Amino acid sequence: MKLVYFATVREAIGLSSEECHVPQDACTVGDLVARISARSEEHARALHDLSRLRFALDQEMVTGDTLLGAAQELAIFPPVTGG
Amino acid sequence: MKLVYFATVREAIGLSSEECHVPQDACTVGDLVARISARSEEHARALHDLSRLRFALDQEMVTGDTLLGAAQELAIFPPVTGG
Amino acid sequence: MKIVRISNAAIQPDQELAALTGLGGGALASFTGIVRDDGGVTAIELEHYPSMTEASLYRLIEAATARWTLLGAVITHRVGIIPVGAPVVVVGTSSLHRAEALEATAFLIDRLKTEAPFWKREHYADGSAKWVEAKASDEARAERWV
Amino acid sequence: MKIVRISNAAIQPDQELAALTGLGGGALASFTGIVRDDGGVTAIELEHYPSMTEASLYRLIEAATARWTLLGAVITHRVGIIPVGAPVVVVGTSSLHRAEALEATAFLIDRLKTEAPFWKREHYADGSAKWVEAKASDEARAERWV
Repeated sequence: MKLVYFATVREAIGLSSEECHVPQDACTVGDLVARISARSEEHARALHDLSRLRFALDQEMVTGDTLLGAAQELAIFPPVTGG
Repeated sequence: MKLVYFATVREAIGLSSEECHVPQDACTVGDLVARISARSEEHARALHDLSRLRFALDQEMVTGDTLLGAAQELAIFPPVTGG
Repeated sequence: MKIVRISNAAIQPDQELAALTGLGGGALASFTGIVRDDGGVTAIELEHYPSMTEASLYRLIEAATARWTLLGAVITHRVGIIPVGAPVVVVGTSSLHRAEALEATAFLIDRLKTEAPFWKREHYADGSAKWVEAKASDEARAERWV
Repeated sequence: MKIVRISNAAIQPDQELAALTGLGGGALASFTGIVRDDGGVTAIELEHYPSMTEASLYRLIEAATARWTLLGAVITHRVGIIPVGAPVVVVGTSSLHRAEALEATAFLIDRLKTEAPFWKREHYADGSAKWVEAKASDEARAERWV
């Protein structure tokens, strides 16, 4: 699965995107995010507070308890501030 | 006092404006309108239904029970339909 | 910045609203009313009360600025014969944040419809014309702001 | 008529809204968001999620047209570096009567603020920059439409 990061999440992790193997036991977006946090100190810092993160699965906004299913891309970012 | 008429009222009376002496016993806009209706059949037809008329006294919207005071101009017209 | 304009000539909404830019606002809202081809209407004719009209629109802007913090407000109303598809009225407001401009714009056009001294007559292709009746729905919308 | 556009270049509100005229509507409402000189901000920078952005704005227009009878809707959002005083976003709608256009325009900008994948960073004269935090007031306004 492709992971894409935006804004403060992208800056904290230091990457715009990276690939990730989805482990068998990661069923939901929240599960996967917990696994990704273990990748580095930067990941841990960027992803430690789920309440300040928002997610999009295959370009649709979802919540942390959404099932990953066969999705190809998970985006992780702070609350949006456009307009 | 100057009387000015607009839209359907102007058309029914056949005049844009006319002069009028304010009688002693006409205290309110409604009193004066009742007196003006007596001027002709056209006036009577144009002014018979007070509920379908609106008034402005010296260019301020007022209701029929407003005192005439020292006003110089009474406008009589149907409900507005601009915009 | 409070601007009221009555025009016999065609109005260009963007020109009327140009004065609202550059005031430092973060939000600009506007409403444009356009003549509709409503059941064969070819044009409408707007009569108004010249000595009262501008003051009446200005009072609406005063009421809006008393209610919301606005950096500017514009009302331009066309009068005379106006063909189908042409703008009749343009209302615009500018504010720091969007809530004020959006609400004040709705307020101004709603109140203009029931308080400003304009009367509309529809002209048809066969040469006939008919005065437009005031609508209860306009009264109801204006009442929301009382 | 549903138009969504993301632009790296300066946007002209009247050009973005031009498509809404000539649809037969009697009402055209619009909102323009402009970069404010807020405590020494010289420019803002808009990041977005390219593969999601247009679809997300299009979905907002779909939601608006499901709720109100609209003849057309336009959303144009600028991205990249945007100087103070320049438009960031333009939202416009056209409808037969004014209530629909006024409400749909407020709906679109309120929901865009909390749902569309844009992130804003403020740049200051001293070269520093700061990400803008999402506001609770924006959440509250978006909730009104649920």
